[in-house]
Amino acid sequence: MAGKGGTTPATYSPSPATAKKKPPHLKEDWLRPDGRGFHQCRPAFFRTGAVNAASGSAYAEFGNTKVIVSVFGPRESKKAMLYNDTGRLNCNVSLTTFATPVRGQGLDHKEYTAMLHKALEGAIIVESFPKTTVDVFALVLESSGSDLPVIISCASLALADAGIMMYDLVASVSVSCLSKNLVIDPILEEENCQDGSLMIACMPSRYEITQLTVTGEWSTPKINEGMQLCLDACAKLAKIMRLCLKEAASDSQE
Amino acid sequence: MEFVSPEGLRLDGRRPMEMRQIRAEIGAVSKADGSAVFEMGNTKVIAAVYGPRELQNRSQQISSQALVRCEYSMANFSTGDRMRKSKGDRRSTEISLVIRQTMEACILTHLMPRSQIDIYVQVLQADGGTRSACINAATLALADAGIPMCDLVTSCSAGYLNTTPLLDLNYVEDSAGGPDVTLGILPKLDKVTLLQMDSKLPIDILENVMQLAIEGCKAIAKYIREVLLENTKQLEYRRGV
Amino acid sequence: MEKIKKRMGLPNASEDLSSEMEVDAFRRLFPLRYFERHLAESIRPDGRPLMKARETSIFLGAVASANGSALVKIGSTTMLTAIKMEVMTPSLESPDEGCIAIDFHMPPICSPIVRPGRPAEASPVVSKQLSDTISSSKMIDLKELSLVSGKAAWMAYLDVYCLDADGALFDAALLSAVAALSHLQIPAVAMNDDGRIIIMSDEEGQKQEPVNKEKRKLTLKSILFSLTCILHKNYILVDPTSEEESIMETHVTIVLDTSGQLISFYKPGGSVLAYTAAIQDCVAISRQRVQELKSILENSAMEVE
Amino acid sequence: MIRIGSLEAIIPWNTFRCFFLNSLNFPFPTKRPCRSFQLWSRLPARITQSLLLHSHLGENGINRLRDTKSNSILALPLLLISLIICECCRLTQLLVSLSHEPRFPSPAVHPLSRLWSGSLPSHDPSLPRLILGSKVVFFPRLTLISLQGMVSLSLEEKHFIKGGIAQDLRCDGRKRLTCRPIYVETEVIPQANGSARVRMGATDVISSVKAELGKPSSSHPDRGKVFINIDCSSTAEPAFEGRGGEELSAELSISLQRCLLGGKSGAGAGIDLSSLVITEGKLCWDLYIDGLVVSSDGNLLDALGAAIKAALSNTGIPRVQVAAGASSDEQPEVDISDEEFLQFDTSGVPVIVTLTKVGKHYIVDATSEEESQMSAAVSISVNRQGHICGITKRGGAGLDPSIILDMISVAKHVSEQLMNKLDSEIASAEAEEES
Amino acid sequence: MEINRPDGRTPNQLRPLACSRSVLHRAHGSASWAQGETKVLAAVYGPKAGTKKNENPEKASIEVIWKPKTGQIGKAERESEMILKKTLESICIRTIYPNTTTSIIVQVVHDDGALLPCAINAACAALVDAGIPLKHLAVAVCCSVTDSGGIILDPTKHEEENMKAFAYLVFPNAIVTVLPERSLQVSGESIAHGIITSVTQGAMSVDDYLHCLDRGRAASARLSEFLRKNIEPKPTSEASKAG
Repeated sequence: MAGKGGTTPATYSPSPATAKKKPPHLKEDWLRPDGRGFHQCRPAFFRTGAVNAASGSAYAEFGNTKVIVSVFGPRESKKAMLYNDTGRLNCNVSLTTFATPVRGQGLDHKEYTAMLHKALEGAIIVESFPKTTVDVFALVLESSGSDLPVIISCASLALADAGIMMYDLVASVSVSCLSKNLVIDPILEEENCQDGSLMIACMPSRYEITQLTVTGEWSTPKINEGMQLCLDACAKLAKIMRLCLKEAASDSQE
Repeated sequence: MEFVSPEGLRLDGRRPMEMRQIRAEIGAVSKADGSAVFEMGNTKVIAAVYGPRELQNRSQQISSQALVRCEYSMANFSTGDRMRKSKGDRRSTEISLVIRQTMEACILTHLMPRSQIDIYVQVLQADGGTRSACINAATLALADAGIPMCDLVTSCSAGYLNTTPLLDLNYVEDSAGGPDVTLGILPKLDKVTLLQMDSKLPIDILENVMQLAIEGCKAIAKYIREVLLENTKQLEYRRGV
Repeated sequence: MEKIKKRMGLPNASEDLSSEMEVDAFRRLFPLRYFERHLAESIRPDGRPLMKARETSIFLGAVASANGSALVKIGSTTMLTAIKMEVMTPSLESPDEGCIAIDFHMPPICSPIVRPGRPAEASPVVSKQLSDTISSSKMIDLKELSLVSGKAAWMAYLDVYCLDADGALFDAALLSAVAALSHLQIPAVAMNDDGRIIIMSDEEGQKQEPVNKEKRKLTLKSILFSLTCILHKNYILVDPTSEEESIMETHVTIVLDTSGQLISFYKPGGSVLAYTAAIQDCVAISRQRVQELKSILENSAMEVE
Repeated sequence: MIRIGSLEAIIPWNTFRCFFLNSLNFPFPTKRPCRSFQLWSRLPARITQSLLLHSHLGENGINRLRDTKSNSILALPLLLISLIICECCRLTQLLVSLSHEPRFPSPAVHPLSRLWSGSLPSHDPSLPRLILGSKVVFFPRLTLISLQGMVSLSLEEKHFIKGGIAQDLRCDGRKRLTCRPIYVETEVIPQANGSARVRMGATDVISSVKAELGKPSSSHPDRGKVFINIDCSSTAEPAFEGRGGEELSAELSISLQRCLLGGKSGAGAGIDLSSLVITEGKLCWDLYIDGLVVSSDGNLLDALGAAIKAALSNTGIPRVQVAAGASSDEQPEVDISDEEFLQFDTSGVPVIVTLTKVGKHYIVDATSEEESQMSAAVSISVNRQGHICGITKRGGAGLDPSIILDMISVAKHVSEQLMNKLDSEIASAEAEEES
Repeated sequence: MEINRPDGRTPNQLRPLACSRSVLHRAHGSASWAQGETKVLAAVYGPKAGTKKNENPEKASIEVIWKPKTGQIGKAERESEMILKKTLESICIRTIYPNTTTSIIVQVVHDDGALLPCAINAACAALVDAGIPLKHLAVAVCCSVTDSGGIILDPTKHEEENMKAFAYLVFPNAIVTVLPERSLQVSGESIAHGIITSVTQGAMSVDDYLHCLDRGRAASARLSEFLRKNIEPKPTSEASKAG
């Protein structure tokens, strides 16, 4: 710590003077803050090979949500384990201190870590790297809604970049329920006032869901609608991811 | 503060030499090799014993005897004020050590070399005397697991407040800051295996207080024996013997 | 600078291809000798001359939500710095000074040797070096961070994240920290009735007078730039990669400011001793590098505008 | 060689095993004691030995192995171990003499073969024994936690579990969609505002609710706060020792938060958060819901969900009088009543149904053995209106979307039964407490 | 240029030095070193078998543990550990005992300026006491630059805080080196003129720094003399232990 030594004083980040407005979606004809349609995703940008030191890496940018994922391995397991003829997947998600609107501590995000692991483990062919570990480390540079789906998609791309055998790419999309409307790929503002959320991670080519979480109260038809919306978006997202991989491959050939 | 009324009654209505009601139950955790619940008044603990079994960590192996391990943890809701405690704070490490050493002294560890015995104690409610309750629960759980022991260790605490020796302190009496003697004995062998005291106490009074605690331990030993016998009878009955 | 050799061509491409595997094996088995063979030819394995730093780029404003930010790449070493301004009550000893908290992070993504849960050995060291260098150079006047004397002052949290670690971490970290400081935009704020500082929004800007009308940008008295060199035998290698750093262990880091003052001459041990001649050479190379970095920083600032 | 101490020094299987294997320095064939012996671990040594040798090496032991293929599945490892023991302690003689003692009912019909053929007598399936005539026969239950914290079963046992599920007859005699009986006890922690203990088979969890006065968050001044925190006691499984249980605890806490607390806006929460507010923006109740897993045998999430529901319906929150006239920026003075308590409306609290997919089928209320064989599990929380309040998926395997929709409809159906059963249990527990 | 120092020293004067060896009985080697009020205790354990994961197993590795006088170990301590480790590694003959680790524990007893140089001197003396094979000794000195451009040696904490800049310099001391004579001269400079470690803080001109080097070199000769006198083998029994 520079400046004056001793204890760091308690700080706060100054908030805007304007009073809280009512959540906009309660109005009849509200528009999304960034002007998208309800069923329109943010433009997705992917790039592989963001980190040279890693075996494989990818950078993803969805609006202001920015994520880097590095994959290391397959390499020797850190923990001394019993003999296992399958490999081990080790995940970690952390946030930068400036990722969130309120300055955080930059700690590991246990929940995301667990969810990322569950979303990926079904897609990776762990038999292809016996006795070793593949480490998937994600860093959220900026968080602005739908973080977890972006991390999952980006991680599967990084795994592909590292040449880890997978059944399929994992694409992930979430929808938020705002009163009566379903809104796909919500941004932070929308997530903060959502009534419910549904997140799907799936392998589009195999048409299999690897991870699914739902919060809030949903009726069955609504769940159907939400799932269909996500699955369609996942399929589109996977196409973009595939394209990114193809480009990277053709670049390296040249 | 007055802990003993002029009529000779304590805050919870007990007499100075009276113990709180004790209750024990064997087999609370069906998956463990041995387990028991022990209650002393409002203090309630569960103990589970796993083993003797293969060592988890080969480097800890002792070739001449069994390795005894103990972990003490408190549930978040066990105390009056809800507190979020991480496992392995100093107090629980110390109590774990005390329980481990006390139990190790009575287990015939040399009969089970190269193996390990785990004792886990979980405090569900704490109202003074958790140490004693944990040791008593662990004894029962070890017996339930069928671990050979030279005797049943029992433990009880006693204190000295308002110039009166008091048996089995509850939380209010315990936190009064007076002397608190926790004693563990092997009742049949008549040996002391654990003696802890905080605060200060004249040496001649210590003898009185200790004697009181010994009486308490013996009473608990009697009860534990009954519980075990009853349990064995039940098992034999179920076997149809 | 007689020692600065002219840039040589890439290693002879017509070399026998059948020995390619052997070269790779040689590199892994005898890394030091492999490097020395290159050094004798005044070239480094990545094709650079000894005195040439890697390509450097600065991108300002990489983090939209921060008050100031910069992304710096030196070769593949990548650093991301963001500054977030928060309000604090200044200490009694210095009622009209703000504070800067500098931290350097190495998240597990940056290098295979960093594992989650335990910080890399280098990160507290670089962190300390950064804050020492920036605070001792008096580059920033902490008084500029004061808002209301004794009541409120800025606390600038400057966090440097290493996204890709490939040597010369301190150089890249310092460059990104300095770039972020030059990019810093302090929001206009006012004090409300409760004594809390609030951000002025554009619509109601007239209602209250901002307490920091003039102080919207930090004046950097001098700008710091650094250069890390490796001393090996009589060679001086500029801007090492992580492979070079791990093989040759005598590192010298020189920090100079734009006025030519020496801010830091940092040589933590190492088997090669630094003699006056070598010191003077290193300082001279650093001077050149400072000019180079200065123009890169100016260009990137122009791009933003 | 065998030292049988006083009655306290009972020597059961585990200890017994250690003696012999150590005296011989013999590597034990499996990493864990075979489950059937576990049964007798509560018996005095004399009986243990006789039973052990008798039931598996007696008249039918070897025959069975030869006769029916199905039985050999379990008999083989047992036989092997028994033989090793006989070998090492030279109890062959004892074996012969004991095998003629008519202590054990004729094992002509081994309970297992009954199970296999699907003609299990109807009884409480959670109990580990069968009653045949006047004698008690132990049911070879599939217990045993492996030492590494994961159930490691032999290949045969895995087939047995999977085969049972495929044939709609699970190891403990249940059908695929039958839950274990659920026992609810309330008011177990007197210091808490509300508490409950729920047992389902060998799964045993305690939940407590404590209310503390707090300040509402600035983003939602009209709501109280609820914190859910689960702890896995190391008594439940040695693997939870130290920080070993943290991962599972965190996972359970998050899943429960997701299932019970609804979306970020507070819609769909099982607990009416606005009822916790005392003074808007100033004072509210913070509910701390703590769960403790005392003993674990699968399906922890459902059990914890039920325990929290029971604890909430048992919760009384003191009525609070706010002193009038407190100025706007100070904390208002409060008077907490000792007598008057507010009860919660818990009808909106959902129940959680976890459907565990083993092989091609999915089951409810899986035991830990069954969970070890799962490919994926979906926990669905359903409220009384039949609305979904949260879904969490565990396990790596991908599921077809149509299967998930199917699971949701099954979960709705099961949850109705579970909800009713739970309500009646809670009612009877509370009645018992009052009487 | 005359500079008045609060304690009446001349600019080139060091504070009184004190060094004692084998102060700890259980350690393999130990020393305490004091410069005026600043005092550091160093203990050496090892070499013991094995190196840490990230160390080169083909060389002996050195581990430094810095114990501050009060408070917790933070970034400053980590940095000191790293500088000390690298400095000591460069004076040890690390090829003699490959795949071993020597631990040096440095306990700060009192900090009154020039702490790091004092710690380096103490650690060096402790290494000699433990009989760890060294290429040469290292002596550390602190030079401070005053606002007027003058240079003072071995500042106290009070002086350190008021100075424009200061440099910690570590020089080799190889008078009785086993190396052949000609290697003592490197490109016309005596080996004792090369710096092992340099840590500076505050802005100064390059010339100031070079002046610091000169003054530091001169002072290092005095320090070396003192160090040598103190670590010279005492009676033979002591020598056999150290050797």
